[in-house]
Amino acid sequence: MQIVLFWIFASLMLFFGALVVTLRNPVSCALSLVMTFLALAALFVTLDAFFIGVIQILVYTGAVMVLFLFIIMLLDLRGEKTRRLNLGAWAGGGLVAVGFVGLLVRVIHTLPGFAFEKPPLSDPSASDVAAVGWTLFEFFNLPFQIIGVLLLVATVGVVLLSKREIK
Amino acid sequence: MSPLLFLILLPIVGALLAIAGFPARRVAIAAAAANVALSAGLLFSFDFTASGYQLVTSCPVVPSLGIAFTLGADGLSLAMLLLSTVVTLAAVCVARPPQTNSAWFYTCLLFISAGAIGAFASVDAFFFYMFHELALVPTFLLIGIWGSGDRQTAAWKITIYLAFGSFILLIGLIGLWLAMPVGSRSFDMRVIADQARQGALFLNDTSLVLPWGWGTIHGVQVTYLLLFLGFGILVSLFPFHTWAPQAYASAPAPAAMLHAGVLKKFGLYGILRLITPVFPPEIASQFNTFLLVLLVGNILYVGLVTISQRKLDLMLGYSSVMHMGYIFLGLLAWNEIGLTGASLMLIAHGLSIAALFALCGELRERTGTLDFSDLGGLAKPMPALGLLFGFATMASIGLPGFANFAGEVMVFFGAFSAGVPAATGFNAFQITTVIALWGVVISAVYMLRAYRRIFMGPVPERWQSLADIGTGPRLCIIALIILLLIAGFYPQLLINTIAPALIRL
Amino acid sequence: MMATSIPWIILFAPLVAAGLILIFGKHSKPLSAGLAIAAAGICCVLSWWQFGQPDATTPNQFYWIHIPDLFSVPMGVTIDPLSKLMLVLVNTIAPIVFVYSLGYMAHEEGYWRYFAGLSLFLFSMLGIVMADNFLMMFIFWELVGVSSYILIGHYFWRDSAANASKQAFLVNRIGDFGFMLGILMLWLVTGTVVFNGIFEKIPLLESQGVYLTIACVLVFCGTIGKSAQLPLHVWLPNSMEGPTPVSSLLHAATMVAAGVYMLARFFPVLLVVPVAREVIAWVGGITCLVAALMATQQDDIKRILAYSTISQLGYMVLGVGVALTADIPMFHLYTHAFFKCLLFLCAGSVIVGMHHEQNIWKMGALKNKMPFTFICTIFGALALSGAGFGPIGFSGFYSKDLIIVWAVQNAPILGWIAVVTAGLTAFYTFRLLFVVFLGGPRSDAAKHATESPAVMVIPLMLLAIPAMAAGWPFVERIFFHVEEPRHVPHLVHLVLFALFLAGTGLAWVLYRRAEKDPISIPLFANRFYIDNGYAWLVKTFQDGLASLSGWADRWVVDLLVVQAPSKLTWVCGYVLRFLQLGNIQAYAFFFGAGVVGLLYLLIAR
Amino acid sequence: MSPTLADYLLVSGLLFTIGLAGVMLRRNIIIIFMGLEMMLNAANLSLVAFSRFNLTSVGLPNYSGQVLVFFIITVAAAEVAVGLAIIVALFRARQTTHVEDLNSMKF
Repeated sequence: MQIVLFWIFASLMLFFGALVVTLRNPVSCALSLVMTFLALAALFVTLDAFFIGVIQILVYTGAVMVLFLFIIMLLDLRGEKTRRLNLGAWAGGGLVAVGFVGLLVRVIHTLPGFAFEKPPLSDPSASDVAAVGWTLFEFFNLPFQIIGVLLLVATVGVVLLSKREIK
Repeated sequence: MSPLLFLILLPIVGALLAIAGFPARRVAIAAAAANVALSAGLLFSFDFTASGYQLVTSCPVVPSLGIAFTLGADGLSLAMLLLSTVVTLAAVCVARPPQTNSAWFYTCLLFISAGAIGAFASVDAFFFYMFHELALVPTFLLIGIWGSGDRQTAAWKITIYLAFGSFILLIGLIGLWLAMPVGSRSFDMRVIADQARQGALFLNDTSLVLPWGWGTIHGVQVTYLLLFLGFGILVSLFPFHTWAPQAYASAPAPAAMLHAGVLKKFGLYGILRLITPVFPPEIASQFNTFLLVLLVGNILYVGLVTISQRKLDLMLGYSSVMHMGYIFLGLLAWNEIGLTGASLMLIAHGLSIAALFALCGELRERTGTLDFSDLGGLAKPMPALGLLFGFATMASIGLPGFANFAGEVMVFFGAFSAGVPAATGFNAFQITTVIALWGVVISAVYMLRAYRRIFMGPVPERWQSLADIGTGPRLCIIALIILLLIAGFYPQLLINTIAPALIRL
Repeated sequence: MMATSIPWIILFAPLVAAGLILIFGKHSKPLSAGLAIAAAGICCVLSWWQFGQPDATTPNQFYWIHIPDLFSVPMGVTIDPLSKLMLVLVNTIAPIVFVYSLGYMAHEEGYWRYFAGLSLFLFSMLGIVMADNFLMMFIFWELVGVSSYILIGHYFWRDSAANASKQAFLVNRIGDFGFMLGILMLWLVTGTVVFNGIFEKIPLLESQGVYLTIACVLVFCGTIGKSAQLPLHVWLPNSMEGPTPVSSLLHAATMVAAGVYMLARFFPVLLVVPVAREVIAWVGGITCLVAALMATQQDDIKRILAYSTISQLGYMVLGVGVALTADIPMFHLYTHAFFKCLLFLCAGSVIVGMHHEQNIWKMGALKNKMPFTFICTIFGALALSGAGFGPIGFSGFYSKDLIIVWAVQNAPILGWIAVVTAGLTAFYTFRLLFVVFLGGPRSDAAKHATESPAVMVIPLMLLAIPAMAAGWPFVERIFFHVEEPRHVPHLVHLVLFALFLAGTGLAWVLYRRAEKDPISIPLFANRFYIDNGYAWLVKTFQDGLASLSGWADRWVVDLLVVQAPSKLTWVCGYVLRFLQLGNIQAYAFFFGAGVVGLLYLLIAR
Repeated sequence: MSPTLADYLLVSGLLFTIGLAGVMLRRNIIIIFMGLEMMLNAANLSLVAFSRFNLTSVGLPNYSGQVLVFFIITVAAAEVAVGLAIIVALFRARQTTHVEDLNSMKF
């Protein structure tokens, strides 16, 4: 039963991911990206990572995609007129993508180490939020502080970049 | 505070004083004169019987790598120290203070001298190498700033070339260092020589199978080749000689004197210190024919090139490259006579080429051009310069009575009996000696042609009123020539100092 | 102690004089002349005294280079009949020439340079005479070369003199190249350079067979270079550019004889190598013939004498080749030194008298203007052409005929060549005599020629005596003990005297009153075109090769080793520049392709 | 029957490839940016999958994987912010978001 759910969400995610890349109109791309993120969140849930799933929705779908849409609106982007198809780039890109996928499949199938199902949790009711919080502040305290500084730097950067020169 | 350290510091102190604003020329002369006095004093207080290094002072710098700043002098290095101090004094006296920032001019000269003295006085191979690098930079500055002709290219060329040469040398040194047994690795030449004598070097020798069936090449051969070619480049061995003539032609006289006279001897002294005692003859003999061919190129090919030169300073540059061929022949002979002859020639060639470049500088000062077609009959207006140049020419072509001849004779005798003396057939060494002997004729041809072209013949009217050589430079060159004559009339004096150092090999 | 230090005093006196002249002589003419003559005088007296002493047996030497058992070069003095003879010979002629040059150089410039050069020459010549080993002889060999370079180049502001001195030194150096090679070969086998050491190992040397022959011929190269034998004779006629006393002392009497002296010193080994002596004889024979032929057509008074010197040296070398004892060539060397020096000095006084005119066709009828010179020249001419019959004759007669007789006996072809050359010698000598002294004055300079001052004529007189008497048996017995080969055909003496008369008669007939040279043979006049042959040889081979290698050095070696790597790095930089395409996707593509490639290599291979 | 680790990795790989293709093929800079986000999220997915499938001795998933995802999300957010600010500044300067026009930094 779980396998069916998994494949539903996985195919949803991949379909909308492909849409992001192929659609012309940026707004529809953005919205299909939102759907991808939601499907991904669902996958997180199937992996019992509820906190990450929620954060995914909150941050990515909530903040990042809103920002994208805002920027698309601000820059008033129309759908692109179909430019001449740059065959060389497409061929190169396609080749790399196919190569990558081929390698991926080859690796996953040859290595037996991955083909095992989810081992049952010893205590399914343990809240993963506490565990994540605990790990975060016990082992990753310094990176946590650095991330704080990083966000500050990012905000300062954004303010500087978008400041209009006063002529 | 061993006198050797004092010997090195004197020029550096002199240089700093010159920068600090003291009258540069006087400070430089004082420092150089003090150096000469000190090294002469060392010579007399030195007991020649004891072999090995004397006046040794050492302070470890990087104990783990076995690098220690050890200074010491035996017969050979003392002779080289004397040579460098004397040539420095001559160079500083001969130098006419240039118009632009003359303080820096003397600083560079003194730094070259300090580098050379440091190299000859140091027992530790690392510092031996480092001091040479120290002397490289001022040469670049001297040629680049105060040179003549297209000095920039010449300066760049010599610096990059020598840096490349010393780079190869460094790899060789490291190869040598790695060859020592792990426990007792040190850069100290005495340690290297002792271990070589006990055969403790290259024990865990790595060997590499060369492609295309060239057979296997062992670590010891690679190190030998690296060291020899590294020193060869520093000393303008045949294919790597093109940096020398241009550099000496466009260098100011004192820089050419110091570099050709002293710094070039670093490479040969290095061979005497790091190759002859370390590598067993059977390793060396494998490459003899190859190196002899380079050598013959040096003597015959460069000799012919010298004949074709039309400018005096270029010709002198090429002639100094050619004389290196003889010294290499002496070194490759690998027997007592050849080595003593080679070291004797080191000193003789140093003095004679210094005198020649000094006079060449004086000539360029007066006539502005050194082209053979412009000059002629200068002995009339400048008899003293003519006479001194005559003496120096005769010295450099190896006229008996000068030290060059004594050195050359011993090199020829050493080389002729080197290798397996097949009584009937001629082996490679003997053929090379025949060619080297013909090189003596070639050197006579180009030197005398130059002398005839410049000093003899009718005097063109524009050179009628040239002033003769001043007293300062005249005394220095006379001093150099007197030294050459003393060593020429009685070479046993020099051999007593050098021979014990070589017996140890 | 005094006895052992005398030879050193003889050796070093001229060097000290030269040094002092170099330092002090510049300012005062009499000082430099005085120093030189004093030194020559001391040497003369001491060498005559030394001549009386018994030969020295113990080696009286100090070590020039001494590496204990490997290589030791002593600087020793040998006193034996051979060296005592040369000591006396050199040290009697030198003072005479020194005094003579007082007059000759009176109003010449570079006075101190001249006397310093002469003293240096005397020092190096005595060095060769007294050397007891090859290397010491080689050292003084080159020092003699350099002193002749200085003296020939005395008038250095004249192009011809400058070229002549350069040529002299270089040709000598080529000879020394062979000489040193010979020494090296001998040293390799015997392990020593000292003559006595080599003589002791002669059986060992003999066992080497052809190796020894090559070594001896190479040593003979030294003589060819120094004594101007055939291939390397071009420098001697040109060396007449130097002042005449120099030509007389160096290029007639002593220096050029050094080559023959060396062969005499090396004679014991030569005895053992017949092939080498054959080569020596043939070189000597051909040289004397060719030189004599060339002499017949020269116009410059000094060049005639120069070619005659080459011819006489050819005789001496021939003598070495054919004789069984070293005394026979040395005897001719001894007599030749006197009369050739006399002839040169007479030529010098003629030149001074004629205000530096050297062409004989501008002279004439000088016999009444310069009587003393005329008489001395007659003595010299008679000695040179070997005038004399039966027991009595001039010095040249005894010594030259001795060599001819030995040559006829041991090498008949060469013998008869020598006989013909004797006739030629008489011809060109008397041609010189008649043209210069008899006939009418051919130029106004000849009209007002004046006799040279006493200081020049007295030396001529002094030299005329030995020119006449040196060969007489009772005088010659003091120095030598030579004897004719036992059964020599009387015919030779007769033919020789006949040829002498023929030569003189022919010269008398042709040149008695000739205004210009009746016979002209361009081949001889242009010296068999050897000079221009050598010039061409040098120009094409040496200069051609030199310019080729000069070009090669700039464009091949320099290009290959220096320019090539620098160009290579520049080209690489240029090519890699094109990777910066500027568009992000290209970079992304390269990035992706790189990753996929890497993964492929890591995993899939 | 639940999905195996191989499936999750396959899906994450495919998502990553789509993102990469997007970056390489599309010429609008915003879409490239979106492709970038997808690639990041693909990485998150595989991280969470690994942390879930490799249980620690205690039997619970190894949460350091999830903490890392947490960090990636934060960094991605910062990156999007700065990226879009740049795009806005670029647009104001060049009036285009078309990648091929922005190629002044070239040889």
